Amino acid sequence: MPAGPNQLLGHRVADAIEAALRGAVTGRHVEWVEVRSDRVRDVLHFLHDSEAFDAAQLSNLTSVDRHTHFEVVYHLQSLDLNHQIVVKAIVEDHENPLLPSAYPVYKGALLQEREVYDLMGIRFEGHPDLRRLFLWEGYPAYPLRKDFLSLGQITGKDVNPGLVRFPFEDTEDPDRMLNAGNIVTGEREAAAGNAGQAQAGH
Amino acid sequence: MPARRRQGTNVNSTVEPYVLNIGPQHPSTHGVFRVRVVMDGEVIRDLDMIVGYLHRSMEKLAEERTYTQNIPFTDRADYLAAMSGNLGLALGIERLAGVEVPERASYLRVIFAELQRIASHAMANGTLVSDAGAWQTPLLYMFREREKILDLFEMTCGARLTTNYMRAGGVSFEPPPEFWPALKELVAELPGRIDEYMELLADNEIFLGRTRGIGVITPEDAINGSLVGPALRGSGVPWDLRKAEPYCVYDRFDFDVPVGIRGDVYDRFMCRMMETRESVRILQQAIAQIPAGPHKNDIPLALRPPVGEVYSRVEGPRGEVGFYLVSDGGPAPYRFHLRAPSLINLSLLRELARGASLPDAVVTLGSIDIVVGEIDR
Amino acid sequence: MESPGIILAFFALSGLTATSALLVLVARNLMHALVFLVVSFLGMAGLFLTLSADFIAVAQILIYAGSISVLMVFAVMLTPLASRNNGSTLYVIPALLAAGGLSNIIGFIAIDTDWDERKGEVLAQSDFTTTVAGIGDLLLGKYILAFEVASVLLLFALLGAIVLVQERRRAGEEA
Amino acid sequence: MSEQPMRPATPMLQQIAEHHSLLQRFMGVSKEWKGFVFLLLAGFGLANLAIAYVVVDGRLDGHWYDIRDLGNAVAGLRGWMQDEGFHPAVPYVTTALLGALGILSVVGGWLLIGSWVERRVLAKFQIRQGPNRTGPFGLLQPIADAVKLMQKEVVIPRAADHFLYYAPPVIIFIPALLGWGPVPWAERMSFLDLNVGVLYTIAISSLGVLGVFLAGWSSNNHYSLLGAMRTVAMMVSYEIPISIALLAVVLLTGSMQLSTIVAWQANYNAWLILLLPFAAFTFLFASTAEINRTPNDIGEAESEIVAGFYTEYSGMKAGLFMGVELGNAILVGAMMSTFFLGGYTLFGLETWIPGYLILTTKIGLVYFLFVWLRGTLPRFRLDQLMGYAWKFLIPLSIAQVMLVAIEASIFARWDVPAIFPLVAFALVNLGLTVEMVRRWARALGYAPEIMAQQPVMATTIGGLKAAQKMRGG
Repeated sequence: MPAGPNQLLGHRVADAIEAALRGAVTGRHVEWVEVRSDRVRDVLHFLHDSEAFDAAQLSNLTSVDRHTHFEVVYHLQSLDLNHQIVVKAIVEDHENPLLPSAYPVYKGALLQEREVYDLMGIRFEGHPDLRRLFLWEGYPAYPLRKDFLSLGQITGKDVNPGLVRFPFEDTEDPDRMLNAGNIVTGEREAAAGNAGQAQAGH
Repeated sequence: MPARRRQGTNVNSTVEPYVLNIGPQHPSTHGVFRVRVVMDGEVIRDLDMIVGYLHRSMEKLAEERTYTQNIPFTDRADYLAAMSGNLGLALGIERLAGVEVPERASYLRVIFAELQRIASHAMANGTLVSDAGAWQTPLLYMFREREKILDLFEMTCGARLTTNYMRAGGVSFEPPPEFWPALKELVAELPGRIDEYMELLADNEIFLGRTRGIGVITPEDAINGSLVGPALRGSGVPWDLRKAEPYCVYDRFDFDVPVGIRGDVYDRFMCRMMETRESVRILQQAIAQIPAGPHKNDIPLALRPPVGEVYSRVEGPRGEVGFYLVSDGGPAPYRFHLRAPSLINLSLLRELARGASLPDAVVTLGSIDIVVGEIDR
Repeated sequence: MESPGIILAFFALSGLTATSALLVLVARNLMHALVFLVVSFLGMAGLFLTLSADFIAVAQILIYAGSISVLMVFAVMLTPLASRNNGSTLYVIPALLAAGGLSNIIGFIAIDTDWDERKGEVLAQSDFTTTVAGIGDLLLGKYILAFEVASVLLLFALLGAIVLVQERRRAGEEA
Repeated sequence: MSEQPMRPATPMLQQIAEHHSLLQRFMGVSKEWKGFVFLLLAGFGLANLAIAYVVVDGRLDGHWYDIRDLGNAVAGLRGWMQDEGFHPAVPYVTTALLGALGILSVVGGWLLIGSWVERRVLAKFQIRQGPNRTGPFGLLQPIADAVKLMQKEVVIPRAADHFLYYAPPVIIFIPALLGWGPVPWAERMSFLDLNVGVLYTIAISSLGVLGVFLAGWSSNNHYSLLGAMRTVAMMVSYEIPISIALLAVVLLTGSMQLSTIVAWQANYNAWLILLLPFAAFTFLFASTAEINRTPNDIGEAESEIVAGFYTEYSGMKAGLFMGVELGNAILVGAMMSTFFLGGYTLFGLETWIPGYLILTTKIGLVYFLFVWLRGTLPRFRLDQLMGYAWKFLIPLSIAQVMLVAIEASIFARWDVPAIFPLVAFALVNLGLTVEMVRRWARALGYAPEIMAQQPVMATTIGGLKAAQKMRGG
């Protein structure tokens, strides 16, 4: 399996966390540790303060929408020991995702959590300044969620009908992968219709 | 303060804090970056950054494109260091899909990434000195080298800024024959140029006065605030991914990591300057060592990596450029996340700016070296 | 009598001075009042010029139009917004009293002065090329005591300003 | 791999490689043209010889056609009018109008040439081409710019104070023009040779504050207000060192009249910059602060407050502000030349060359210095500049005035050829200035060896522990 060169084994990290914080770990993997979302701050605290792991820096914080739940992924690293730890918090509540903020442990989470909130709609409890980062307050959706298709579908107005997801997965036209560029079906059909008319005219 | 306003505020207050809107169109915000600042005279009391003017929803768009189609997005994220972004994504795809890279391609990647680092640092330092008030002269001098580097890019891949050069499995083109003499000439003249800039700026009293002791970041704050790159090294933390987890063939080169002493603007500036020297050293070694061979391995156009995820990172000019790719086995990434050093380096901006004067804050922002394309993505 | 040009200049300048002084009183906006005040100062400088008092004229521009106006600008800046309009206040009564008293004094002096035109002629014939040298001689000769007292006063004013500012800062730090 | 001949990578590089200097291009022209240019030069030399003969002969002296000093022409005109029996006001008004016209055209010409010089020279400093498309060498660029600025829409902020918004571009122009009054262009060629010329200069320069402040205030914009406050604070602070520096000049020359100051320098063949180096430096530095030029252009620091006090002005209104800035730089050049560089004189050469040409050259040199500074130096911060004025320039200037007072009294009383005391003063002043500046700077905490500490090179990587180790060791 692909892993980072200096990445710690997930099992080792999971054992240590389980020893210190009973019940926090929900899943183990060779690369990452899955922890309960409500205890993620304790886990981060533990990893940050522990001598053996010394996770001094929050390298990356992002999130993945798994349709039924969210994963919030923390890439921690120790600069002195030169290793990387991946922690995943599983947020089960897909409707109203909420988990404690990492900001009290890592100041570097300030903007990354805002970004996750802005694009994925996951709220972080205890974040000092949780506002949208790129989009404006009042934007009606969270674009990185998998159920986000287009603004038209969300607002109910027919502004941009029918973005086709994965146009290169088109079974009727396998070559589309090479020269795809037109992902709006309406235009494509119109273009096809025009071409047909032009041919008919000739 | 509007002269026509009839209603006054608190009569007893001796100062009237006011809100100054810096950007999105401002000479020193380096793009469409906007800051709302609460000022008390010349001193900043509070700061709120407003970004998103260049938001293109890259991460969402990437979920609808193949892995190879996503490489151009990295050009447009950090448009001053397109090669580094290309490299990070290419390495990520290779690790995710298990693609092998020919040795020559790795050397070419190193050469272009280091050239890009020199170009980007030239831009960063030039704009920093411009922010400090030297009216564009150092910037234009540094553009001289940047132009030559961009000419090399243009020779090789046809584009100067949005290179789209690195691919999974290698690089897209073999450099043309005239590339190598031009590169050698540039590498030969770069140390002299860097000495010239050091002479012009490193001991300049005004520049020292403007940058020494300004925007100090302690190493603790720098690590905790997820700072990377020159911003981290300027604070005295000797951290460089090229040494920490050597990708490509960086473990074959001999180079040092410049580390600042005080963590102020001047240290960050000098770190960039000296990193340029180290890049020249790497380039010299790479040119000497580069083997013959193919420049790329053929890969399927619609690459379908196995289910899994990868976090690949490279040391870009602004620090750790990370790509978090999640594959569901399809031709497009299930999740594509770009860890943007420009954005995350701004985590400490508010703390740095509070209590600083406006000119100091401008110089501090310049020393952090942001690229708005990468912040907003 | 003087040449017609000087008389013309006198009327023009005194008209300018008096009008802008009046406008200072009338203008509702404090900044506008300030601008008129500066114009009035400049008119005064012009009046001094018509009297061949070039040093005084230049000093008027330098001190009043150049520096005092800046001082007032800063004063306006430090005034809270609410009291920044030049409205009518209760100060009008003491101000009227003071103005009346002052105009009485000036009128008294004007009436009491022996307006002998010959003196002017004598003054014009007397050989003085530059007023600055004469003023310098007088200041460092006959009126040395007054000059020294004035400079000591200014020094104390300077020190007093520094002390005031320092105390305020200390109070601010404690608060 | 490298067998192919090297070729420039891009058309731009090709163009640069094929670029030749003016001299190279001249060497390439045909023989006929070279001969023509040679004839022109020879004619110019012969004409000069003829003029020299006439000058040596003394035939010109004081006649109206003696164009070495345009004051002669005006005096001739006035004399003719008086002879013809016009009303006494007529020659007075006519000559005054002529002088005003002269100053206006000189300033206007300087504005056009100056803006071209600034852009072109700055471009050369910055390895660019500069304006090179409009006319030969881009010489018509200033005119094109002016036309463009006049055509542009003047946008007035709705919340601006309209009454005050219109005035500043005009107000600020008045002192910039009035300042030229006492400048002596030649011996008899001075529009307003006041006996309080030095004071007049200072007074007029202090008037510029008002326009700047009104512009900043009336625009109703925080950037404008910040710029105005900065400029006003700086002008008020830097007026003091300027006055003290000029006080040293007045003390030594014993006159406030600009023509007398120039005559004094011509008489002793001693430029005051040699005698009073610190005063000259103070004047130059404080002037850059007064007129908002690099390194002291904090009033319109574009990287901080966009354009300072004239951020909200557009079109020709903004153009007027820029013009005034340029005009002030040239005015400072004239003052600098007059006070410290011998004015219209050049060690006797003014007999041969018209004085106004000498002065123009000197102004050009000082202006070039300004452009040079702009192309080289970063900008100070406001508090640094204020501290520099109050902690550094003013105390040292006062010390220098005391020194000069002693020297002036020695000079007046010591009955030896002037060359001895002057050389002694020059040496003493130079030495004392250098020593004083060095020691005072040290006393104020200037420590270059600590300031320029450079980063260290790390061969291993690490985190906080490594950082602490490096910092400790």
